[in-house]
Amino acid sequence: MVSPYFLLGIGLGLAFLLGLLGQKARKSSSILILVALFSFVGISFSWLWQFLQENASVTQFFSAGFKPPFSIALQVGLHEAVLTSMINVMGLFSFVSLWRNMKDGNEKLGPILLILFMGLNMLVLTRDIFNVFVFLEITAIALGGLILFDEKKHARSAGFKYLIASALISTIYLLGAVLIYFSNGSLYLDDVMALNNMSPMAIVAVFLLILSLVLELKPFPANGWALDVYQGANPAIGAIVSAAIGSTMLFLLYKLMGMAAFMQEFLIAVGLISFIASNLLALVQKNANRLLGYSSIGQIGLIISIIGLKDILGDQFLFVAFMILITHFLAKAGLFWLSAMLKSDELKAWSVFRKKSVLLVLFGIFIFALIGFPPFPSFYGKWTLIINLAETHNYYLIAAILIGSFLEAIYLFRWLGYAIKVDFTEYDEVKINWEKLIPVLTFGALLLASGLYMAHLMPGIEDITLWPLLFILAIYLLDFLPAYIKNTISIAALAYFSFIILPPYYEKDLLRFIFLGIFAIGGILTLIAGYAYKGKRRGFYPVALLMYAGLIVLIQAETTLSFFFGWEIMTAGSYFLIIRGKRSMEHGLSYMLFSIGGAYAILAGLGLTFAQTHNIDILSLASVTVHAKLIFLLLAVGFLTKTAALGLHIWLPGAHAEAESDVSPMVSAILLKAGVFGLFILMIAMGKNPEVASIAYILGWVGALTALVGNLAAAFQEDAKRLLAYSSIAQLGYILFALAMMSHLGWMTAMVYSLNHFMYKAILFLTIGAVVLRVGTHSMYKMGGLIQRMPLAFIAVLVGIIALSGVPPLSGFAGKWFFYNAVLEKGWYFQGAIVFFSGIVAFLYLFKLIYSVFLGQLKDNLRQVKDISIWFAIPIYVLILGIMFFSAKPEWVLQPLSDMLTQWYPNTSLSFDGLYINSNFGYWSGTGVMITIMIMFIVLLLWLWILSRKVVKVKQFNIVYSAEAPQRPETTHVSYNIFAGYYKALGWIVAPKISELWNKISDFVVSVAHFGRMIYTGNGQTYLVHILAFIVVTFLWFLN
Amino acid sequence: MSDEKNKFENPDYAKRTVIGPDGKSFVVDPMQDYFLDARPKVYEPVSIPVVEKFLNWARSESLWVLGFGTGCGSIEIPPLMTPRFDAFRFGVQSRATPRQSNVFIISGYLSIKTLKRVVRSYEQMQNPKYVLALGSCTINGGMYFDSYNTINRLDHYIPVDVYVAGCMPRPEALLAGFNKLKSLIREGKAENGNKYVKDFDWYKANQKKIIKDWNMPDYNW
Amino acid sequence: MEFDFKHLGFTLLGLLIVLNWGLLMSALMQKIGARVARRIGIRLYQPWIDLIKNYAIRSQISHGIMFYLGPVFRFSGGVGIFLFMPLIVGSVMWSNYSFQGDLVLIMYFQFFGMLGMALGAGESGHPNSAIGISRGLAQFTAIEAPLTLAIISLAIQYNTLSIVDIVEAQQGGIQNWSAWTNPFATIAGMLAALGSMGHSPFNLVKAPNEIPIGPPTEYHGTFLGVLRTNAAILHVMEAALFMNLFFGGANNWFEFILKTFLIYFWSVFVGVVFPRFRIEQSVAWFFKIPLIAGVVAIILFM
Amino acid sequence: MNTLIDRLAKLFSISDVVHQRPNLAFVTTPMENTIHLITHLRDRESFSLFVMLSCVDWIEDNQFQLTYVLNNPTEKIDVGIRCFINRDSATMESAHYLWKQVATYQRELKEMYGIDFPGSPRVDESFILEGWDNIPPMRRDFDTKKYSEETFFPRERPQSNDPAQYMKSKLYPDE
Amino acid sequence: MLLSIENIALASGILLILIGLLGALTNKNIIRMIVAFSIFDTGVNILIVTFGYMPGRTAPIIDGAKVTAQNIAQVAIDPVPQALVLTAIVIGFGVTALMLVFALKMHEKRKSLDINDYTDLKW
Repeated sequence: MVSPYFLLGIGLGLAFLLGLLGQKARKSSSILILVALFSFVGISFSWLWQFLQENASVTQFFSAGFKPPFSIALQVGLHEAVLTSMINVMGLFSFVSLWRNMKDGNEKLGPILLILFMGLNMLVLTRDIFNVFVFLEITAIALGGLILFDEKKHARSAGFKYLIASALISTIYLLGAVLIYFSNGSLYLDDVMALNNMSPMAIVAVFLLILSLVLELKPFPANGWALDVYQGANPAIGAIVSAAIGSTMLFLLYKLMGMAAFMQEFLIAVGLISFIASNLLALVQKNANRLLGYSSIGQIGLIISIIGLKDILGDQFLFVAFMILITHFLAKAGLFWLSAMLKSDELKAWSVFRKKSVLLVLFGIFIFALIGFPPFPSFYGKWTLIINLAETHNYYLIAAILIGSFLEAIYLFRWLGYAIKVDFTEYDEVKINWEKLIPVLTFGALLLASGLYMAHLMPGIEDITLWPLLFILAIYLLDFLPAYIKNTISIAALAYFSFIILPPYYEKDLLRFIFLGIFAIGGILTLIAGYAYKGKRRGFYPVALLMYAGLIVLIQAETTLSFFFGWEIMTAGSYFLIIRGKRSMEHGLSYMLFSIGGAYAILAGLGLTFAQTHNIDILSLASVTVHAKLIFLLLAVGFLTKTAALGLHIWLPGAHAEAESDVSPMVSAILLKAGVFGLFILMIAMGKNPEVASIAYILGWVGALTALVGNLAAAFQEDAKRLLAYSSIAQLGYILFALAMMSHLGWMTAMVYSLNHFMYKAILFLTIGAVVLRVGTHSMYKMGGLIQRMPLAFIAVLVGIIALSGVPPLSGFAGKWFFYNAVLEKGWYFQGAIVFFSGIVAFLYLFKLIYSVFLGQLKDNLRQVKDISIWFAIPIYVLILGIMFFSAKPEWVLQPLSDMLTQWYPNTSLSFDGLYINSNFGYWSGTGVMITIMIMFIVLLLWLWILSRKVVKVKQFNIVYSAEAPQRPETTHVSYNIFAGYYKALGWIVAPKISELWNKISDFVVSVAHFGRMIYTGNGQTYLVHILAFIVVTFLWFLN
Repeated sequence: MSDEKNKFENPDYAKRTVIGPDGKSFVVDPMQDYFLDARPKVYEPVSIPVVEKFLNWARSESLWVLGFGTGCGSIEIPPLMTPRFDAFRFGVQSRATPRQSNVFIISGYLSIKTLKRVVRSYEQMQNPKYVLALGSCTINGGMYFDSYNTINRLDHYIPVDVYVAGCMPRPEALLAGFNKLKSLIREGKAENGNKYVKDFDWYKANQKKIIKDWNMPDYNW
Repeated sequence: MEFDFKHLGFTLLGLLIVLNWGLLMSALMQKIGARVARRIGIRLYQPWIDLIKNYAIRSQISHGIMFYLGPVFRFSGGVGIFLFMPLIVGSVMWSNYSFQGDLVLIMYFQFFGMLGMALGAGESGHPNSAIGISRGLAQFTAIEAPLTLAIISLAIQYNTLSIVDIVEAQQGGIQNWSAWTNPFATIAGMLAALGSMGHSPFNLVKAPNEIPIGPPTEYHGTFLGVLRTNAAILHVMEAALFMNLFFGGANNWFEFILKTFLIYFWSVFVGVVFPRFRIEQSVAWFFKIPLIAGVVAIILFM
Repeated sequence: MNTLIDRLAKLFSISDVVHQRPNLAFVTTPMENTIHLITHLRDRESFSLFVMLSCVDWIEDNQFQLTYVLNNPTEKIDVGIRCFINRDSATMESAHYLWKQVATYQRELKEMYGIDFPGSPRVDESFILEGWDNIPPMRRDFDTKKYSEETFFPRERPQSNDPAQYMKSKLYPDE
Repeated sequence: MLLSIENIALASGILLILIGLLGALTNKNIIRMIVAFSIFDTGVNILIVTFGYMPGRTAPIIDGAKVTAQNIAQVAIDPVPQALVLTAIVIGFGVTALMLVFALKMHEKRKSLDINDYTDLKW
């Protein structure tokens, strides 16, 4: 094994050598330093290799041949090898990224950097407490030196603040180290740790040591100096501070914590407070680097608390800590390096990355990794963390961690939204040099690879779920191809995949078969509509497939982990789909926030489940006994964010309405079903538990009110897609209501509605989307009379609205019929009445939709508009055939459904008798009604036709108009605010109280954040006061 | 007034160029595009006399009057329909839309401006249709015989089935007029809807002679 | 049930009876209205003449295919409700095709005609049509709220949604009628009936003198004839629905005619007394007493 | 009322004061002063209500007489302001900015008398006579009977006589 | 033994630390702050040396007469704290020098040594 003293030797030797050499030799010094850094990497990798492959044992190297306490010991173990590898890789890439800064007379930077990383290595390796002090100071001085040569405007004042703060902190460390020595006569860490009972002096000493290390890790609120460095210094230096120094200090803390078990609680508290507070304060941050600083502090705080949780986590500790650390390390360094490419510090300036899509993708990867999305390591870290915390009943910690993560998600996704959507013309173009690109690319690739590798390693995630992700990667690489080729590939892939997966489920599990069918067939159909788009449609296919991959994983999930994995993947994909719309920035954000909030609720629920069952099988939900109510509620809330139940619905209208024409049906007709599927799974597993009945009752009311509010709100919309979006909310409200009934008929209703909603909402959204593509506006009052120009679209919408409204003979009536029977059987009369009332309110918006768009007066500028694209018409008419089939032969679908549901609800009053469906209450023959109505309609049509054959077809202004003639179609088409009277009577129900509530909450949080960050006055002395106050407060805490 | 507002408040039916949503511009000619520009047709009675007689009887017993008061005579309509005279007894009803009406009561003088509306409403009524003209004004101009904007003879502009003389005729006279109209219909003599079509050009020439701003198609379907 | 010509024949005969009774009933109602206003009023055969006249209009115009189909939809709606409604208690032949569906079917089939009419009138492009339809739909939702509660209450009471069963449960004397056994549901239902019959004060859909006649402004001639034919059938069938639900159904045609007349007369009676509501007043009205009555009716049977 | 007229007389050159009723008076001003007087009445004397604007064709004097009638709602008095304008070049200053409805009156006068009000909105659009192409019909040199006979297909009327003359000739032919 | 050498050293060390902290917190001038830090450092160093002081012993230098390789553990004081202090002084010197360079560079740019003038980075 290579001796670590070589690191010391190379570092110091080369630095001194370069100092001694003349001015000329310095020109070529860069090469020497590069070689040195490479040798660092080589040494640490060789250790890593030896530990991983050759199972080497931990070795200590002693200086000058003495044994401690008379010498300094350096220890090389697996942990040290990993950490030094990370640090040295970081050092190498930092050097690369600072390459250009080191030209033009600033060659001094090179040796300083070398010393810095040498110091960091030593900090990791050393086992001597005083030696730590020395290298702490060396790194501090080296970092100060780096900042000193930084040309950024405020770098030096930030550096000065950093220096005074670190001087104070290291002095505290020094005091601690000396006290340690006096209490037990040794500075050798292993000796100190070997002590069984410490003297009070030793306790104070250890307290001071840990305290100063914690202070080095920038705990809230004693961290203003660090924030200023992040903001003021070159982002490449920020990367070093955040990733390399942060990791080193964390490891140091971990190392020293071996002697300070009594401080674990302190670490947990400080870490979590930092995590939550810095994420909260970051909400109002507009400077990218400072934001990254806040985020770094937050992440490091989380890891501090994980170090504190060491005993609680037990053997999972290292896994959790390393997963989160590595994610933080790679992502934060990458983000800082990305920031280094930009001239402006503004968050919105990151939109220039749109010109270089690779960088945007990297940005997205880093953000998603930080939040803890799969397949990145932090996902597994967070999952394991939550699961284990739940197992040990640390529920408040779970809540705190999830709240902090949620706050972090808010600003990170807002930032990502800026990058994706904000107009970038006013910002300087990004200039990309190879030396800036290489580190970012490498780290991004490492992050992705580590994630996939981890997914491969994790128990509970099947490898098959990873193939789609790889395929998506491939599709991304093919992004330069025209859209139709990618479309074909995507359809083929989806078809192939569903062809493999789908059929076995028919026998095995009909429920999954149906939902998988909805996802797969719906996916294929909506993708067909994509042929209508010209050009390349960059970025569309990877994210669309990502969503479908997530959905499919969700269905296939056998374990709660892979269920959650699929859920998150689907969320990520759909987020990108939604944010592709023209004005979707804030809608994408609110979708993401609700989704993440929901996902965390699910995570917490699954964690609580695991705590009891110690089993990640998804069916283990059924065996929950304790906290069943809470678990049920958490999971239900999680799923309800996706189905947009009342109160959690405010993201949906904007997100669906502003999405692209073929995305709207994807996210409405298909994606929402994921929430429904989740609810199904939940209710199947836990529905039998008597404790959840009361919650189901509440869910029933929520569903009913959702239906009412959704439908009423839809009636007052002027935007066609927004109208349909509200309609979706209401339809999902029906489904929720029906599911909550927890009876055979109720679930029949839910299944029928799910199927129907998939078909007719896809038809409507596709058609309206296609119409919008043609006419170029969402506003219904700007359309009108399009039946003349778009008969295909009209027929589709007609079928869609008849089916949606539940008018016989089309399939929607099946849902209504089951509904009545289910409600009567269950006895939820008032909720039922609300739902029925809202079902009738649906007529208002359906009429408005078809009338305002297709009937009435054709406008001037739409006189030559063409019918909808054939690529939209194909899926639409396929779905219409589906509806027709379902309407004509409902029992063919309903009977298997009913049989399927009897496995959970064996007692059913439903019986099938030929063409008749009977329940306790009523009977209905879908086929018979269809035939009767068809015959009657045809006879009556003939009757009219015989009597009136000489009909003159007139044009649109040939109407009686009080003896005048209409003047313009715009003034003749009655559409805007058509239900004004109704609004006067019932509009109060849909007053946007819920949006106001959410706005107030978010305003409150923002104002807290704004108020809170005032403590960072920018004055170095204030920061000193913070540090001193922190010390005093913690000391007082410990005195108690 | 802004141009945009003016476009809606004072429109004309001149051709205009508009830009479609796909960016292509094209010309809209309201007269062609928004109005059916076809000549009216003659609708012959049913060729079987018995059937036609029966239908004429039904028509005569179901007279639906267009609620359009053109002049001072419209004040005579309310007493006609209310308890004092109760024209409902004779199958007379009032309808609000020319599409569903058969009888057009021209109740008094017609200014040129009103005539234009009368012609439009008359043409929007469906065949068979009848005109009942009240008062001297519709016969020879009455007291407005020398007015610069009141017509003198209605039958030069639309065909009249029955004139009811007087200034104004009382409801009794109107009832008598209805009875006359009924007998005309039953006899099959009330085919003025077709007469209007047959003499279409003559009527149009007369109308256009006095209606100077002719901004409608020749026949208002 | 197998297809049966005899059954079809009886159904068509029933349709004919209902049509003529509907026409006569509308004449009677107008006559009554006239007598209230101290007029003599129309002749009793006037509706037939009007119908013939309308079918005999020679010329017709159309605004498009949906305009043409609108009346057909509307007519189908009326005839459909007839088909799915049992007329006479205990008679297989006079129960039409009610074996194909229950009360829910009838409730939702009402919309078939409304929707078709709305679309047809919508295509005419006439502003008054759209205004009338929007009012009609708005009011209709309000009507359905108490009606739904009443029907749920009945379904709880009789434990069935089948009209045939509901009617049969009410046999055996006037004391068994829902009107006595479930008075609050009857109140809710009959107040809702006022709205669904479309007489004043709830006649703001057609709103004579205001938006001349609302949706059918552009309909004339044969189209109007079809609509009027349908109206005659529909009025009787709506009365028959309430008869079946609340007033014990009919054991024979005489009872049928008497009860439908009285139920229909109820709305006319109110109509000649009260002036027209505005839309927001009308909607709000249904959410007061009728709704409360419906809620009470359910609570009583819960 | 009298004090009002006195006050006005101090400020404006007014003449021909006619006290029609205790609460109605007419004054005549030169056309240059008219709008100033009206503005003064509106802003200083609380004549906030514009009642009407009418015209008389004095063809013999070759001038039009315009009459603006204003009302003071608080004191309940009316004042009519008359002015004369030349018939040949009939142009008057527009007062549409004082009250919106004046524009409509001016439009009517333009159509009926041919008096121009430059600057008045929509003054050139036809008002009641849609598409009139003759001389303005309310001018007294327009022969409405002749126009009617030429235009409106007059029905031949039976010969009519003055009843007094006719009876006299019938009964007392020799007188 | 209130005024023993240890106590005096201890008190002066603590006093210097307090003076240094107070100076660093109250002085707005950067140079004065740096001086205050130096005082603070000195106080800490005195403190460390004081801790390592053992009454009656001599310096741990083997000079053959008093201290020999054999009795060094008994007669000499512990050398480690002094070595530590030496290192700390060296490091403190480095830090102070770097601080001064910063002060110099900051003054070059803005012509001000008032710490309150350098609050552009905040919140």
